[in-house]
Amino acid sequence: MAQTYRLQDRGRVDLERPIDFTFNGKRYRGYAGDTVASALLANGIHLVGRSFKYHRPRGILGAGAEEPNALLQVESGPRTLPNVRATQAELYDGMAVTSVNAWPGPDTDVGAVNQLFAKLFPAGFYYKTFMWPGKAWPYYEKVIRHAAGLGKAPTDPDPDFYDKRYAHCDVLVAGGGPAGLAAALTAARSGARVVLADENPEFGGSLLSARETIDGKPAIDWVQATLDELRGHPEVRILPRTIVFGYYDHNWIDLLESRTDHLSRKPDDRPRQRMWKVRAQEVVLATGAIERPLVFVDNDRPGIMLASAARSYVNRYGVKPGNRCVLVTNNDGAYQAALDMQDAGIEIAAAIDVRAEATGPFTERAKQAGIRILPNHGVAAVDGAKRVRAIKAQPLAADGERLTGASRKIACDFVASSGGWNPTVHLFSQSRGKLRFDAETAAFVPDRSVQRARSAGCCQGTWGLMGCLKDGLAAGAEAAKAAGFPDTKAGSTPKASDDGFLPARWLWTVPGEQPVGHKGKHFVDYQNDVTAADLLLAIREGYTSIEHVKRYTTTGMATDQGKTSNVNALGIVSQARGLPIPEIGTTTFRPPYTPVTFGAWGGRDVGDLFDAERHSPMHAWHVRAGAAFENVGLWKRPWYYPIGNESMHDAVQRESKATRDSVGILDATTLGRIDVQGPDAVEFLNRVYTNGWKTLKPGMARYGLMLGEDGMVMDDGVTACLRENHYLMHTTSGGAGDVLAHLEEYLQTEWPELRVYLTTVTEQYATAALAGPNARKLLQEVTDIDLSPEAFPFMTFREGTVAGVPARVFRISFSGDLSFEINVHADHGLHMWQTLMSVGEKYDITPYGTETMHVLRAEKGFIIVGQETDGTVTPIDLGMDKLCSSKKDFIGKRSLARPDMLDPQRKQFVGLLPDDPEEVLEEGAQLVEVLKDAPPMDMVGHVSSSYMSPNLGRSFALALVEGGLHKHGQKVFAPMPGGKTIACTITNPVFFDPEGERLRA
Amino acid sequence: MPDSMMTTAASLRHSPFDPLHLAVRTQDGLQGAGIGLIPRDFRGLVTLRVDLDREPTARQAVTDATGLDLPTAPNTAASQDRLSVLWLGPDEWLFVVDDPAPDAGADLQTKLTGLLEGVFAQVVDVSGAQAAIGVTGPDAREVLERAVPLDMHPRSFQPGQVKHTLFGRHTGVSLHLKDDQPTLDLYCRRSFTGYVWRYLEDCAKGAETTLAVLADR
Amino acid sequence: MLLIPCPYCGARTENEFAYGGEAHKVRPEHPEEVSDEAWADYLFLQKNTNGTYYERWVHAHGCRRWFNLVRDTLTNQVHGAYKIEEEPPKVDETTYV
Amino acid sequence: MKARYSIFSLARNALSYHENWQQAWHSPEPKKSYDAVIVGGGGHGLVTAYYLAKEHGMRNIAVIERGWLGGGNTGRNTTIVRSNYMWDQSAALYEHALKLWENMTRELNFNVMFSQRSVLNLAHTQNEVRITKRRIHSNRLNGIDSTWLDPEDVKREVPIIDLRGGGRYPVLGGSIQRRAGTARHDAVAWGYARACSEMGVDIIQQCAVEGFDIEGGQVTGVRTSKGQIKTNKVGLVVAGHCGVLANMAGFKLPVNSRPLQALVSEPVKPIIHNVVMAGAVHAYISQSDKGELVIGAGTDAYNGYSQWGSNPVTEDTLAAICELYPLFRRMRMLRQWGGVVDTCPDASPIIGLSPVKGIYLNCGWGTGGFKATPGSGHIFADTVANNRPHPIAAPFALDRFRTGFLIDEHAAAGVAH
Ligand SMILES: Cc1cc2nc3c(=O)[nH]c(=O)nc-3n(C[C@H](O)[C@H](O)[C@H](O)COP(=O)(O)OP(=O)(O)OC[C@H]3O[C@@H](n4cnc5c(N)ncnc54)[C@H](O)[C@@H]3O)c2cc1C
Ligand SMILES: NC(=O)c1ccc[n+]([C@@H]2O[C@H](COP(=O)([O-])OP(=O)(O)OC[C@H]3O[C@@H](n4cnc5c(N)ncnc54)[C@H](O)[C@@H]3O)[C@@H](O)[C@H]2O)c1
Ligand SMILES: Cc1cc2nc3c(=O)[nH]c(=O)nc-3n(C[C@H](O)[C@H](O)[C@H](O)COP(=O)(O)O)c2cc1C
Ligand SMILES: [Zn+2]
Repeated sequence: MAQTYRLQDRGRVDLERPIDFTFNGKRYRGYAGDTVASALLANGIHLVGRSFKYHRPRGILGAGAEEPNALLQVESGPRTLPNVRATQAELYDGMAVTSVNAWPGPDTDVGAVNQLFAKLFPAGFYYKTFMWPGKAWPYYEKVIRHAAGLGKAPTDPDPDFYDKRYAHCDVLVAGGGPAGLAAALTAARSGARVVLADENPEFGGSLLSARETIDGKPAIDWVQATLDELRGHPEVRILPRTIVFGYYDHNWIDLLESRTDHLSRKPDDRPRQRMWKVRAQEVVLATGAIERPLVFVDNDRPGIMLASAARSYVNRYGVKPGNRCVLVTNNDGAYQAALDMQDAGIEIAAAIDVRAEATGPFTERAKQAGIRILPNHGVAAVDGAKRVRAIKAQPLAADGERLTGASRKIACDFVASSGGWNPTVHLFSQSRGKLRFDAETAAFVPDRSVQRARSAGCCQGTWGLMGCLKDGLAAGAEAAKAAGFPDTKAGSTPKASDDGFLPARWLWTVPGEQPVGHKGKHFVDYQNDVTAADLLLAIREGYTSIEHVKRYTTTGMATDQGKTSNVNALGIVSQARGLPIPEIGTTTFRPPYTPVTFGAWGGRDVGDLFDAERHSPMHAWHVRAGAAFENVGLWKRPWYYPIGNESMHDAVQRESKATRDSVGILDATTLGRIDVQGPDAVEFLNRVYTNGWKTLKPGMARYGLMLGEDGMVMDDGVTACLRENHYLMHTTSGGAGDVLAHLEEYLQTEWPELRVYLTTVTEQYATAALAGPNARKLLQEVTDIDLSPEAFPFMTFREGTVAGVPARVFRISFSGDLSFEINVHADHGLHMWQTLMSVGEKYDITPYGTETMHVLRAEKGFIIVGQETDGTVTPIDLGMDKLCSSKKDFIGKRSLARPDMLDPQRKQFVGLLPDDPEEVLEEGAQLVEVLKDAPPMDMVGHVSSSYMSPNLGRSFALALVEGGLHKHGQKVFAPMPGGKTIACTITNPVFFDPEGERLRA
Repeated sequence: MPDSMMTTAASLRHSPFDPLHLAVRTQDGLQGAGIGLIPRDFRGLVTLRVDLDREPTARQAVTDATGLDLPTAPNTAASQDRLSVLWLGPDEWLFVVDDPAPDAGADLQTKLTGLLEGVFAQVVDVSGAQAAIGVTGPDAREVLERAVPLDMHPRSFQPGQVKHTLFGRHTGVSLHLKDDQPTLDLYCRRSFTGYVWRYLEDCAKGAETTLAVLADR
Repeated sequence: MLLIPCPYCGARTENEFAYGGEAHKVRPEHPEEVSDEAWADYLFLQKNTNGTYYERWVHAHGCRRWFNLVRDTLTNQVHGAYKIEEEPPKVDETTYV
Repeated sequence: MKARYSIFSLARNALSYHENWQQAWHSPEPKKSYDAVIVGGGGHGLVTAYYLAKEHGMRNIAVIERGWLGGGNTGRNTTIVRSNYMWDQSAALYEHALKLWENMTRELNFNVMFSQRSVLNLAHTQNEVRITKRRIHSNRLNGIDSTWLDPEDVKREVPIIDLRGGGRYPVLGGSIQRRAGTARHDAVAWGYARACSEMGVDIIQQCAVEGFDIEGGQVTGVRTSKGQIKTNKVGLVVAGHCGVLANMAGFKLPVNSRPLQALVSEPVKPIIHNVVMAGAVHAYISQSDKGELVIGAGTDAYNGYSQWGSNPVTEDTLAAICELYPLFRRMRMLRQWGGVVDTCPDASPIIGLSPVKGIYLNCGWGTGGFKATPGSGHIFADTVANNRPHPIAAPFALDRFRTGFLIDEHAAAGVAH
């Protein structure tokens, strides 16, 4: 297929490497080095999509990150990408792109009916309507939603993976144009570690689009030579296709490197993108500048583009945007583009120059080149809806606010527009650097850096190439020096031209035939369809702050984040309010500079690696046994062990019964363990637990309750005295980390005088809890410890061997049954477990999971912190006030004396028996004393735990009920959805073996 | 006692790497791989906590027990033969005995405890509580910089240094840089072994390098 | 991502640390003797300064030591870190409206 | 009398090229004295002024805003509105607000786009299941619509969700409140400002309160960047800055100010139709009517007044989004920002009297006060006008931190968005 608009004699695309792609289903051809935009233009295509609100036909405005119009859907299926800027998407073989927001296509778009009603849709119209009839909003909203949005989100899982990494450097250089390259060079020469990143596949920045020389040779030669030298420095990292997107605290900077989007075949082993999280000692910002369009009537017609973009298409891509161009400009610099275009064989039909006098170095050269210039002219009208056909020029009145005199129509097939330049200060602003408004160039430029950063080149308002090079060399040297490297001196600057783009005239809206807002539209923010009239309306209605203007009109809120519209909007607002631009201020620049993939932020912290999974040494055994697992903190714990098709309920009933009838085994490795040592260990325990520890002798263990300073139960567990001044504290599985942190904080900050050390030993041990009447018999077969009740009473521990390995066995019980908790070195855990399983076969040993553990402990009325408690429960509420020593202070004690803690009507811990023994209450069910036909009803408590017990032969529950400690025997009701009510009786929470005979057996 | 249990305790041990079913390459070297990971089964690990200002005799006692002078400069380690001691904090050290014997940790603990009798100190055997992973190869730094926020560059992390840091999103590790190959030992909490290992594998993939599992010793 | 100068280990990234709130709050020596108001003050009330703030941090994934930091809560500028037993460094304090 | 907004007024104005619309609100210079001064021109402050004027006959009042109206958290939140709170006191408060939301557009003649698209709260662990059910039962018995969803029901409501939660955090169920949803946050501020202005309330922007005049424990005026203003009633409604103003008035609050961040994606065609909150992994998502995904994250781990929010928090949240909605991995973040939220130890607000006579407090809304906006202002106006807490406000008095009667919403959820 012919690329009618391809130039053979210029451009950096590789004419030897043709590339086929499709656009809206039709095949086209481009070359390696093309973007989608340049390839489309080479094929004569300008119309690429429709606008957001009015569905106006739209073309290609820019040639880079600033593009607001040409957003396309790339590919379909799992790798589809919405809203891709055609100007940044590198072309690859077989690429399929389609227009967004246009159905069936950009040429004949049904949504274009919106244009008929455009008059009803000024800024903020939706706040004023869709209010009638009262309940109709959901229907309106549905319609509005469908109209909104641009591309389509993928609907399949992403087949790619993403990489994410930290990096450190001495000097980070953002932007690889002349300024950035120069900065990297001097920084690198000092020996500093340099990271140089540019969003483009090639370095050189605007030099790629220019025809300038450096030291008399094509500028690109200098780029090559610089890159060659940089590559020779071992400490330099050069990152093409990498956007520097976020500048955060303390010189923390995020980059996104694109690895495969430009490839036709995506390698399996290469990440699609890589996020770099960089801590830079020093930063050089060399991000260049972005041209702004002129705001004239119907300036959004396909074929109207930025002058710099037109120049870029011609010089960099070897593509003519058309054959006959009209330049519309307010500054001298744009003539440079006109000259380059003319040189490429494009006819410059005319230059409409809004300046009263068209002067300046490039203007003069243009005049010499025979370009017809219409000074002091505005744009009366634009012909051609789907592609500009002609432009009507008309002289400006003296005040520049109206047109006057005779108009003339100039035929053309594209328009190059220039409204001046905005330094790309996004990153500088993100770093909270202060901006200053430069009235001469009508641009915000960096003023004061707040972080260790400096700007160089166009992004700080240096416009000439030589100036940019000089800036860069100096900034690189300065940055390296500030990072502690030897002074390399910037050296002499290579020779190059040093022209800016002035003189210019700041005419924020170019008047047309009719007043703004009457006929035709003056677009400011193309992507969000915001016009000059919308801005004026906002101000008229009192939305005068620039932040209100932004939010009321949505200017600057589209995916380009106002890159081309920002200053034009400020100019218009400033004019309308009669205030200078600095008093209007800017809206806030926010990360990211250009949109950044969620997947890259997630990086590898997804799937199995989303959260760490902690495993006990016996984990593989549980997996083999078919256990279902439960998350407890980061641990995976066996929840229950179904046999065959057994349901959870059946498995738990079986496990619970088997344990009480014979013996069960539980993996209790996950309990937190803290080794506590030091002469003040007892004093410390006394302060952190509610109960007293002075009498605990070596070999003995005791249950302790730990509160937060607010008096609420925080954790519980058994602590054993291993030796004098040496204790082993157990915490809950989920609470271990918090408890250690809590204890260390008190030790280090409140009580540094206490001589106590803490070390976590949670994972030093593997633990199995053997529970049930046959626990002793079984264990005795594999241990040399005398397990007889006399030799080894309840709440003590013994050391010896179990299964041939050293072990510490605790006689404690969370099941309420005869129970031993066997601790061995973690390396021996699996062996110990397997031995107990095989020796236990004759006792029908049953492994049980956390659910059965919960049933068994609940039968005994033992609480679980986090289930019976929720951060609002005190020991008094739990009926555990006896555990709160009156003889000493402890953390949380004072809080228990606050007036509301003593209220007898607080929710207190009780047992519940449903009247119907088959009925299992739902955990979380709310309880009432007085039933009503319908809500609202006064609630007196809730069910915290509820089970069917095969051992009690009935259902039972634990609950917290207002004043419950004194309500044993009373009735409460759980009203369920659908009208069912479950009546229950409040009881003592100990249901099983209330005398504790089994556990002491 | 059943016969099967009469074997020595040592053979009844399982390292935290066992469940990972690693295909360990036993021949020498990386053979072109960018990074090698070494499951360092069975080390003797002992934590010591003591305030050297408060307890002036402790330092000598430790040297008597181990032959090593406790490193007091932050982020440093001292090694001799098969014993290393890593600075973990101003009053906290980790001893590493490069000896697979089951009692290596317990023995050192006993020895240290004995010599520190009467001193306010804490000596705890943590051989079961941590896992050690050797990391080596030309891409080791690149890979690790995906897992930890430390600057791994030789200018800021030199052989003989040890740093404790965040690994991935959830756990702490100690990194002991032993030489500038580089070779490092990474210590993580035992229950996180699988997470740390898989994470490193994924980091190698992200770094577009190849990973080999190398045999210890 | 802050760069926090641990007084023991040196400067490390924010995600190695955990926050402990306002510094120099002292737990009453005899809690049972203080009024409900004073206790509530200790437990809950905060200076919550917008500007120079003295606060506690712990190097959770590092040396596990608690220490104090002086930070500007508006700009996140760090003025210095000091050990729990040390005196705060002299800084020009700022507060913002 | 203001012109009413309607499709007809739009059509009429279209004829004159929209050149005749009136100002939505006036921006006068402050007077020397007012009967009451509301500090803070966010939603809560404006609603307070609205009801003071409308229901308590106080017209000589001013709302004083340091920056631009609605530029605080009102203008930077993820706009989730729901009332399914667990404790009775909270349920009463938020349900009172929800009822006012349901009529707000018509009451204000300003479309605030209150979209009752339903809010889901997912449960990812057994403990969350228990807590969620407890909350649902409590909601129901308080007369608030709230239902349990099994995983399949969740999938039906949110077809794009990965119930496996990437394998690590499977969705075990959740609650749904169908009357809950979102609203257009800026419109709330603008709509109330317009209504206030119409009743004669002075709305003063770019005016910071810098101090108080207090005589014998009674406030007599405020000092502002635009001069001194006499008044003996001051309502402090400044969200994250409540601590700063309390310090000016000589007292401390149990509040920590923290940056809370949110972000939006590029706009895409509708793909998620309700609000889905996942407390366990700190990710909240909905899709605005313009098409962008609006995503809320957690607060920073440390105090701060910066309106950005720390980097690891963004990472965690987007990792979680990738887990629950794997097809969003290719979506792109367009903009990220933060607001300064005022977090209370019990995640419940403080509404009522302060230690200084004539100064009234409305703060501590933390990560979840947008939903309360109309209700909060309504009961606060009553409190300010009558110098005693409105019955719904009574449990939320500052004194609860002394007596211990906390209303701990942490018990019900991780975070209370
Ligand atoms: C990212 C984010 C997401 C959130 N998501 C939700 C959500 O989904 N649902 C929900 O219900 N809530 C949410 N919230 C919380 C919610 O936004 C707030 O609780 C609520 O908006 C607070 O409203 P306000 O009117 O009290 O405060 P603001 O809107 O913050 O208003 C306070 C005003 O006081 C002004 N002020 C401060 N100091 C002074 C002074 N000295 N003088 C004069 N004026 C002053 C400020 O400039 C500000 O405009 C979120 C918050 C954030 C930041
Ligand atoms: N005379 C004029 O009117 C005028 C106007 C504009 C440009 N120029 C010329 O343009 C050149 C400017 O040089 P320069 O080096 O300052 O800028 P540049 O535009 O040449 O280079 C900046 C580079 O940074 C990249 N970039 C921007 N933001 C980025 C980010 N966040 N992440 C990664 N990459 C990013 C850009 O894509 C570009 O490649 C000079 O030759 C100058 O004369 C002249
Ligand atoms: C619900 C909601 C939706 C938003 N949608 C967009 C959006 O589509 N585009 C955009 O640029 N910003 C959007 N924003 C962010 C605002 O631009 C802005 O960042 C935010 O209000 C905070 O203000 P600031 O960034 O000026 O500090 C949105 C904000 C909110 C609260
Ligand atoms: Zn440290």
